[in-house]
Amino acid sequence: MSFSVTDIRRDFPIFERTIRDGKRLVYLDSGATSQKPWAVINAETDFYTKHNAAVHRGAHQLAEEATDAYEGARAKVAGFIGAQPEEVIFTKSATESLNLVAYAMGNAESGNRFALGEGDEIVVSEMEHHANLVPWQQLAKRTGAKLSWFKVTSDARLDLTNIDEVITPRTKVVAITHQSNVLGTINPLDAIVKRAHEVGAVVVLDACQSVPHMPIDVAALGVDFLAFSGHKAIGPTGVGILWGRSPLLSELPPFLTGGSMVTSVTMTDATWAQAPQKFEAGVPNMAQAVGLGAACNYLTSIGMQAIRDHEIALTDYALKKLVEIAELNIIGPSTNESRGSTISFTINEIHPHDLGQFLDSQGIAVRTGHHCAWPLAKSMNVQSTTRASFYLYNNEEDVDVLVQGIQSAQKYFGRF
Amino acid sequence: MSFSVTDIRRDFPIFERTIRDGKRLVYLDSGATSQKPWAVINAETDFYTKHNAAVHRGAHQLAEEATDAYEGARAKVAGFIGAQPEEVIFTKSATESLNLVAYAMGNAESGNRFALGEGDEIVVSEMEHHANLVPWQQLAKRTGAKLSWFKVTSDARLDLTNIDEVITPRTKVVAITHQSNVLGTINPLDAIVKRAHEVGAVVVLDACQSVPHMPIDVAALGVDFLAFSGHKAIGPTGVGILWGRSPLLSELPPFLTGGSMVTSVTMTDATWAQAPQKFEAGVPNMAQAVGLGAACNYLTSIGMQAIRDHEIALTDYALKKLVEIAELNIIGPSTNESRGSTISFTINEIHPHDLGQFLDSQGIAVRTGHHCAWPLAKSMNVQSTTRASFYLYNNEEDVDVLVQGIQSAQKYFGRF
Amino acid sequence: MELDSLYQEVILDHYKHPQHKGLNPVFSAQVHHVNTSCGDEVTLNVTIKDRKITGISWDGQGCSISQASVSMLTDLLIDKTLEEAEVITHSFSELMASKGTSTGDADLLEDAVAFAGVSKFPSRVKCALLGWMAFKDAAVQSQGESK
Amino acid sequence: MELDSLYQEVILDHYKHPQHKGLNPVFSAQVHHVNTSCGDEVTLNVTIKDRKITGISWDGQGCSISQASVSMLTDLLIDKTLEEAEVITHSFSELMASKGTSTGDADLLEDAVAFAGVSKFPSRVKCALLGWMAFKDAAVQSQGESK
Ligand SMILES: Cc1ncc(COP(=O)(O)O)c(C=O)c1O
Ligand SMILES: Cc1ncc(COP(=O)(O)O)c(C=O)c1O
Repeated sequence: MSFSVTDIRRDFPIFERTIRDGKRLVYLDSGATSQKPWAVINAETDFYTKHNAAVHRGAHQLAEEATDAYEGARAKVAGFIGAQPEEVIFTKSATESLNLVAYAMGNAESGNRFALGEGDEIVVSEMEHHANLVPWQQLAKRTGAKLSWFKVTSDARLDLTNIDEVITPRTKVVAITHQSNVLGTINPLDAIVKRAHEVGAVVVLDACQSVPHMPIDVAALGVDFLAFSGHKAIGPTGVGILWGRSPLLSELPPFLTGGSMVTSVTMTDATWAQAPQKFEAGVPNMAQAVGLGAACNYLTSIGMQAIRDHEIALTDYALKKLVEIAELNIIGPSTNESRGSTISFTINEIHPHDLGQFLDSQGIAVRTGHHCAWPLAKSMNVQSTTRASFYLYNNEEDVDVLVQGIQSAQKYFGRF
Repeated sequence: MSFSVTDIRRDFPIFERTIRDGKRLVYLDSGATSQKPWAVINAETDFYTKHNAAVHRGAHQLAEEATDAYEGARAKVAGFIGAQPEEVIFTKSATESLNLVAYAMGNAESGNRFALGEGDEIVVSEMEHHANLVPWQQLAKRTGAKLSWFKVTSDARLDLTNIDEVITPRTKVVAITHQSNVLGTINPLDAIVKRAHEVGAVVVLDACQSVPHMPIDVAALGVDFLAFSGHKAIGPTGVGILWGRSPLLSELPPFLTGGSMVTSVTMTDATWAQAPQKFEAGVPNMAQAVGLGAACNYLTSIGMQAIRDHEIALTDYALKKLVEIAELNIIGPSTNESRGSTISFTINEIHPHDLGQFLDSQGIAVRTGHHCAWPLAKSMNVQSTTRASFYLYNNEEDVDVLVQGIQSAQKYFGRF
Repeated sequence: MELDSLYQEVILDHYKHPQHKGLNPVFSAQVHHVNTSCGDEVTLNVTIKDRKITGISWDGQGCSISQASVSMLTDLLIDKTLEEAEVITHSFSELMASKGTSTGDADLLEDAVAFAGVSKFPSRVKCALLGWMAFKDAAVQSQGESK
Repeated sequence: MELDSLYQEVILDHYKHPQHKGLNPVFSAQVHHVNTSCGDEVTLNVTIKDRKITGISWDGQGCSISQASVSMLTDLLIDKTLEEAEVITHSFSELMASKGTSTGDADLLEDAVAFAGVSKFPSRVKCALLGWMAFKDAAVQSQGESK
């Protein structure tokens, strides 16, 4: 097979190090952040050592090269998600991307399609990461709009049975996650997009956990805005993406203001440049954008469908092995339908934090806690879970080590 | 002398490349962005290849190491500007830092000391970079507050003669630049801070052009908030700093909301963590923070006073040489008193853009245009200037090459 | 295994057999603290009379370290004066900040010296301190009220 | 020197001796365009009668490339029909996008083929196009009005 985890791992230098007393690193925390291949690290280094200058500004060769590198990265990211370059905005993170839309809507004056006030509604879901929940709560507070939400069913799916009551003619925006960072659930978008557009609302997709793991074509999804973070997609830290449809980006007011996003400025007033510049105030995160471009190229060279297939197979294997463990409860879909490779679980009698600590002593990196989705934890009736999340550099051996680790932990903590 | 530009240049790999047809790179655009030493580039690489994980979250060794690296960087930056670590907030840029304060003030509810409304006033100056002007214009529009400003005198200084009329008992915030990115003027802060505090206003300092070039001690300055960008201080792109006094950070509402900045979240409400976490939503720009920490260490190892002294000497030399050129007008103080090493000028008959292009053909990188300070250009009665800005890696030879370049340009464009 | 220095037998024992767990409805101060990074929580009901801690009861959810630590805290602080409690609390905080360099003052901390190993795991120090921070808060509150 | 391909004699000549500079107060459309990255600006007063460009006058401030380009534009477009102007404008835009691979259509562009060298300097293409973008705008505006 052309998909070789052994080969891929060689591209990721962190796997050369060991954990604790010489244990092999079994990294199962890509849901929090992914590891980086040399291609990405070197792209940043190359920018700093050869082409570093402020983009869009200088009349000199370095500035030209920096601009080419930066705009070239924008084109790569656009190609990666099936978008046009001018629809792709570089932010610092998905968190900023989502806040950007929420604050910019808050800046819209009446008459603008994004303007919100009392009587308007904002829709989210119970399975949102705080980054796609709190900004909308705050927007609701600032504007007087009402926040409503989809519930999560007991089998860890979005409850869409009451979709017509949740998304109403007063709904202006539906902000929803593509894949839950806790449950692994992949949400069906068609019905949501259809209903939202029917009532004239825009759909903002939190694609943090989907863009890194499966082929994404924004045109096919039908959503209006999409946000993701570079660092979860083998890209650098400090860079995120907001994609938006061109006509919407034209109408949306700006968020951060400052240099390079204006057409003219007087002491009391300013006018705005076209998107994407309108949303990129100041000297941008150039090296990180370039690194993200390299990440997109790397992922494309492996193949996003191949990565998705690999993760499906790995999830199959992992679910099968995990459900065999006594006292282990999967928090999320226990079948492999419409789900990503993020698997959360609890173990009776062992608190996730203690389990995580034990696994760490075996070289296994998992995440424990509420995973920045507190309302979801409450609705699933758990205080905390252990989460293993897989990526292109994980294989069945990693699953085996995890399973053994859990079993050893059960022995370790069961000793009294 | 211990200050050796030759030695310093060896630490900055970009000086190994050449420009156009093999010309030596004479980089005089550090006012836009600075070059990076290996120490900074390697710090980022080291983070990615050895310690990369999401900070503050995981129960595993990589997460612990990443947290140590990130919080260690915060402590380094704090030490660099004489602050406490918990007063130092990592942002993506000075532009974000300044927007953070402006938006957060806009979020303050009545009763909060930062709350603004009609009757309140915001003070800026005519020499602000758009990043420290447009966010305040927008805040004024959103809240109904009035924007007023200090004018610039014909000798390129802040006109403080009417300080008591500009800063009034209704003033809530004074946002001012420490050093003009166009004129080079260093503004006297004592009178402004005194008057602002007298009327109960806070002072926000745009220190983009000062922190990289001189010793800064926030306690001694007396201001309340201070913003700067890493990339102008030999640090990575994609990282900036907001410093604020602890009690003020406690009272200031948050700006970006999302993960890691909350203490609890329900579907409709959230409560906030303490600063600095309150202002750092999401997985932060970890590698860039670490790189900025390395930059602070590098600058400290050279010595900020030594850098300042070096730049003063270089500015002396450059001013003397430049004023000898026929038809050249310095836009900014023509003496070396209270000024940094940024020198803007115009040349009769040669448009800055053409001059910049010619200098580029000689390997000299300068910046031309309005330098994101359009109102200042208008008040100085110029449409555009050429700006040479110096840093620790420049020397008198660079000045000589610039002067020769200008003279050659005069011949080149004077040939008809 | 270094893990054993973290999960001392006495700690796991308190975790499985927590002392004074179950909230007493009578108290002079009630506090609820949450470790926001992991969600661990503890509620303390503290009764203080004439600067003496006559009772602490608690409820909570969380990892073995956070829960065992509250349990031991109750054993240590009940029947102490506020002054004595402050000395013990201070000593425990110092132990937690020691990064594995201290073994703790067994006279003051008794069984709680078992937490010495936690100080080597920076991400767990917060767990061990959860109950102690809550207690500090409760002490301040009940003093405020008695004035 | 590659710079010479940018600063052709005819360009600098137009810069120093601009054609049709000075705004004619009579016009069918007036537009003001600014190159926001450098501040260069141009105002065009365009008069169109029966789809024929009978007059263009202008004023502006900026670099030699932007100003010479407007000057040549007036020479090329005055007395042309809107259809002819569109062909010329399109040809000029293509030349600017050619990254140094085209020498330009001398029959259509006449002296303006001197801008071929500009296409090698991506940051200057905007300068050369400033007046042409303004003209496009003016043409659209005056058509709108004549309807
Ligand atoms: C004085 C001043 N303020 C603010 C900024 C904005 O900094 P950044 O673009 O890094 O956010 C700059 C530089 O562009 C500047 O020179
Ligand atoms: C589903 C989801 N949304 C949003 C975020 C926030 O992303 P970031 O912290 O990179 O801004 C994350 C990750 O933390 C996530 O998993």
